[in-house]
Amino acid sequence: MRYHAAKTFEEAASIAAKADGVTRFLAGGTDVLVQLRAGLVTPDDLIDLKHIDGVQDITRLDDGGWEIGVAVAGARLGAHEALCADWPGVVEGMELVGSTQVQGRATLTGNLCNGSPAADGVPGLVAAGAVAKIVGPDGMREIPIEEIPAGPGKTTLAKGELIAAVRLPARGAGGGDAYQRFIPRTEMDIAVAGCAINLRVEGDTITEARVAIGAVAPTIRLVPEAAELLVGSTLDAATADALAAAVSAAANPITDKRGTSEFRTEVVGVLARRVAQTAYDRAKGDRS
Amino acid sequence: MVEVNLWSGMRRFVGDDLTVEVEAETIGEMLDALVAAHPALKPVIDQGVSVAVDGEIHQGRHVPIPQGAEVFLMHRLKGG
Amino acid sequence: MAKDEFREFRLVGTRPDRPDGLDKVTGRARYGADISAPGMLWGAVVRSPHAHARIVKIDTSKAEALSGVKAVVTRADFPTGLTGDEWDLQENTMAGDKALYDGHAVAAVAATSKLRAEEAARLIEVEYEVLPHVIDVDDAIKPDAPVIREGAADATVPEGMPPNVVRYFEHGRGDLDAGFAEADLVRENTYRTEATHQGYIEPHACLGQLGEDGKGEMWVCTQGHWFIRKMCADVLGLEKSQLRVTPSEIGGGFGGKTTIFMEPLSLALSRKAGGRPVKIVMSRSEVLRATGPTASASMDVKIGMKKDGTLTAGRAEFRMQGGAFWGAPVDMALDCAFAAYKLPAVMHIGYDVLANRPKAAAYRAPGSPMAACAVESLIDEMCRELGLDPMEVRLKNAVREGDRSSYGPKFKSIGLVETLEATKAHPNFSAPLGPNQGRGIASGFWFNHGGETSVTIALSEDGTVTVSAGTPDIGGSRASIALMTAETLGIPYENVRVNIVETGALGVNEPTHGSRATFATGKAAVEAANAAIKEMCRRAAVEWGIDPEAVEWVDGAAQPAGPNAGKFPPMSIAEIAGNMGSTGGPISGHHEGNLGGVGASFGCHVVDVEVDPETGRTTILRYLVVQDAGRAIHPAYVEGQYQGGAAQGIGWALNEGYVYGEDGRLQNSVFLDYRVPVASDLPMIDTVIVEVPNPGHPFGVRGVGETGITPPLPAIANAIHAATGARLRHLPMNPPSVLAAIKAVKGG
Amino acid sequence: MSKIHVTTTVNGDSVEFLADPRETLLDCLRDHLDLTGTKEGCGTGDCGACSVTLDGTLVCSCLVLGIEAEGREIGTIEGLAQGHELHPLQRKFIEHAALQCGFCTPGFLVAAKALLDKNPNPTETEVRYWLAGNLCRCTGYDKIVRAVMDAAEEMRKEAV
Repeated sequence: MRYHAAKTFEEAASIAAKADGVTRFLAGGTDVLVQLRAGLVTPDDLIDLKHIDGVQDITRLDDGGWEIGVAVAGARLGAHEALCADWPGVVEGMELVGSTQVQGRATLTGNLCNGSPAADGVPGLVAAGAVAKIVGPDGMREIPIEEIPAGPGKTTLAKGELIAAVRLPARGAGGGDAYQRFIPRTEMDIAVAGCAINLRVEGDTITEARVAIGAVAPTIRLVPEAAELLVGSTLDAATADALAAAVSAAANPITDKRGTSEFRTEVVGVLARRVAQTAYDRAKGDRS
Repeated sequence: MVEVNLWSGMRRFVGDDLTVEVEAETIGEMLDALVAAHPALKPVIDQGVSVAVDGEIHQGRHVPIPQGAEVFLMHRLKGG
Repeated sequence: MAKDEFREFRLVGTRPDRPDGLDKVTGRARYGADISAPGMLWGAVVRSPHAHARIVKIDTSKAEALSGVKAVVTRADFPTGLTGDEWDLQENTMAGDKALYDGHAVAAVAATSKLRAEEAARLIEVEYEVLPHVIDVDDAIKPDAPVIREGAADATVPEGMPPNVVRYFEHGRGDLDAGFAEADLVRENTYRTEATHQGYIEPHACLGQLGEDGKGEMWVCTQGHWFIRKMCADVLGLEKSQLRVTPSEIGGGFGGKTTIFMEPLSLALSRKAGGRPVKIVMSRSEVLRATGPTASASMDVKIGMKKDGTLTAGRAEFRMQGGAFWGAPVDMALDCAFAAYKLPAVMHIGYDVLANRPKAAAYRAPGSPMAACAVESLIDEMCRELGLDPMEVRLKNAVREGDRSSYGPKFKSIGLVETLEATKAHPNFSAPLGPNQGRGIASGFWFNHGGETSVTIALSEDGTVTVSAGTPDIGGSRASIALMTAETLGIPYENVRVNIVETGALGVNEPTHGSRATFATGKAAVEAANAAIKEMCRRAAVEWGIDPEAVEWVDGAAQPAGPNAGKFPPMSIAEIAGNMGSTGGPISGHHEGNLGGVGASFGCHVVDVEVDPETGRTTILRYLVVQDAGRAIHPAYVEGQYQGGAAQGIGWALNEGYVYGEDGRLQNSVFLDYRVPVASDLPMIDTVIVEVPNPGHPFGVRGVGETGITPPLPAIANAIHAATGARLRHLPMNPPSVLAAIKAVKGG
Repeated sequence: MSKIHVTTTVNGDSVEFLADPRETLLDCLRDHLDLTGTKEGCGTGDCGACSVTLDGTLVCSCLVLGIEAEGREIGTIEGLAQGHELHPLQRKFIEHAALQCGFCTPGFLVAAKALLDKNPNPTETEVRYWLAGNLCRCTGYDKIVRAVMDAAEEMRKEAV
């Protein structure tokens, strides 16, 4: 295994593009090291991104949005009051990844690039309409987060491409987001089902909504038909039930050691109802 | 004489009567006498048994059996 | 019964700091993996990826060619001709003709670094012929199941039983038919529990060294180093006394560290590597795949009950698999099943069944939790059906001293009724409950064990004392042994140091198992202290020129027994010790034996749960453990045993369990998916120590370590039923199972 | 695979070691620096026995490469006591019998200290969730949580 401490994204991309064996990028390392130790993946080239300028930064953009560096650990997201105020759902999703110790290392981008359908950090980004800033041999591009996962353990990134940062849009008035997952214990489990909802209200009425679900399909995905049910409503009981049904209908989970298909399908609907309420309350000004 | 209470799975080695009388003053003598009277019991006893004498469970052969004591043969106990 | 009633003791019942506390909070304590030796090599083990496969060929040439590799061993390096348990241990240590479970060791390698050893292990090529496998106990007991080993049944198994049945149990008494006929309600149900792992946080680790001359040493984390010595010597054909085994501090065991796994491999590798020491540390995945889980069980229970709650008859038929070797704790499960109840008629039938899983090791009260899960659930179900209070039914049928036990003999002094009464009196028993909340209670039982024990105490020149004990300290037993020794000698607790010594320093000691360390080692330490007191009195008598019988030991000093014995000031232990060189030499006391006098321990747990009706997730709101300790020597560590046992039982009830794929491979061999309770899963665990002294121990001790894991399984099932109306009869009661059961009740 | 020279600071002392790039910080602490107080219970970041601080942040040392320690500051259990003066958490763990086998104890202490550094007055729930990544199989957590709460209270009083 060759270890590279890249100084720029271009250098990292160049090393990756030229490598002919197994390549891994090291940000938080909480997935890479587990795979390395278990003998599942021993990279030929391991490219450490933490020595690149700005990768630890959380930056407010001119348009009011946010840029989150590739090596920002979950604990730092949670400690950033302004970001938490704008995007509590994004932050709470990332904070559910692993233990306090893991929060000291794990990153949003790593959570995304690991390609797990159950990644807790990702549904919130998808619901928020976040984009990934990608550096590759052909320069830089931006694509929506939901276009990155390609299936369990896979992404759409090409050889030599890597994510330099994640960008969140400006929160704007009347916005609220939330994420919840279901796990059998209270902590330390991989999500059995997850749901993030981001919405905007005018008065009591929802005017915009995005619904993302996790752990119930090969990738984390948007459920636009569920979001449409929310728009125009005041999240009355009938709408919440219809939302739950639509989300369950969009789920296409497997049965595995973590849960049955039937259970996941049902519970993701339950979560959608609960998450919508939290997002709605937050949008109306209750920041809890 | 000691009256020994066997477990019912031993019926096929000793017949229907699950209480067997043997001449013995210790657990070891009792086990030896049992095997002498019913040789088919030997492999079962060799695998290890615990013996309750008046409610107290013993593993050792040296333990004396008082006159009139209540004696039960049990599967050997083991803990975690 | 409150512990404060026993104030006649100076030290017993107090809570001093444990002697090993400082080492353990500073990181200095040395566990299995913490020792290295000059010239040390690292070992790694190659394990079968198949549940059942014939080993066609093992090619070690590439590994041997790797620089830094010093030894490779396979089964061909072990002696042949072993039989019985010794063959089983050898076969489990290293597969012979067949790999019998996913994770079964097939080869091992030693090299100059950990990474090099792991590389070499990956270079060993094993050719397998995959065979049909069987995992579930109810499948394994079928007549046409894949046969794991011909001729493995022992003498208890009648002709014509299915091929994987290796032991058969049948015992009972009374007229069962008449008992059921007399009942107003007879119910029979089937209950299933999944295999769980002891889950000690310290993975198995050892450092072994063995020369061509057959002399060897080992440093190892174990509950019993004499067991390790005997088993390693048996498996490798060594003379036992030539192997010196030193126990490290042990990072949890719960029964799982009472046997060998990779320890003989380190010795075999060392011998082949010219006697260089070899360290092997298991990964968590190896621990879960290849070391002792407990058995899985499928259990039919039938009970007869009168309208007033009187039990008339009970029948239990248990099937358990304990892996590819005999040893599922069916026998003990059966003995424990109805132990808390007076029953005029009872019958127990059991089958120990082979399956393609790792060899079961003991796990805290082996068999009792499964049995309780079945019996205590059914009792609760029947109480509900008859509209009876489950606590009153337990009290009505509770066994007392002199009652005949379900397993045969009459009970000596026991504290079940006192335990149930103390439970009723606790505020948790009557705390108000909200919506979706429910309360469950259940009893539990464990026999406890005395066993082979050898202890020496020795005086130092300053009158302080060392105790040499042979039972590794898992949960604070050095503190309790020091308390009992100091109490007996009449000296301060701090003046006693308890050392857990290596195999050469004492006669054979059984492991710390069967809840016996404080009971048996404590009892032997008291006897050893009494022997030393006798010698000290003799020395004083010689000094004073009086009859040794006229000297008594009071408050840490010899003194004349009454005015007729002579007038001498008391001679303190420090004075006697200071002069011992000139009064006859060293003073020590020794006691050894196969110790009896054990007292069984009953417990009762009360749990309040809240179940999320939409997701099936169970939250433990309150938890109470009440248990008879006989006498609590160090109450804080007694409480610790209660709380730890309850937590393990809660894990077993809710989320732990081995998950196998269709391919027979273990799917959850990491802590991420083998879900032991975490801190946020549990509330504070309330405890009440009931003290009904055991007359078989000088201070009245009953073993307390094991009973606590028994009641949680049924108590939580009973609580979930109370909260939801749904009865879970299969563990684990994880959210998918609970939600499905809730929906079934609702007819959805 | 050639080793890499690493210079780092452990418990305030500057140290150097040679690490294979595949070795974790946990391996390096235990096998190269003889700091065996930090334990390996799982190797996958699920048990917390290997907890250390890295530039003040609580991490699992099994999820950090040894070579990542270059130029960083590491805190381990061996640095918790100041000479003979135990940290209040260490004293309270002994006093409350918050350990049985003691194997998870170093990880709990390092993690609990990181909590109290950040939040001197945690609720029971906060303590339980902060420590959810530290597995204990012996105690049922009761006495551990009590010890942490009691140490926090004592430290608050001392700070006044």
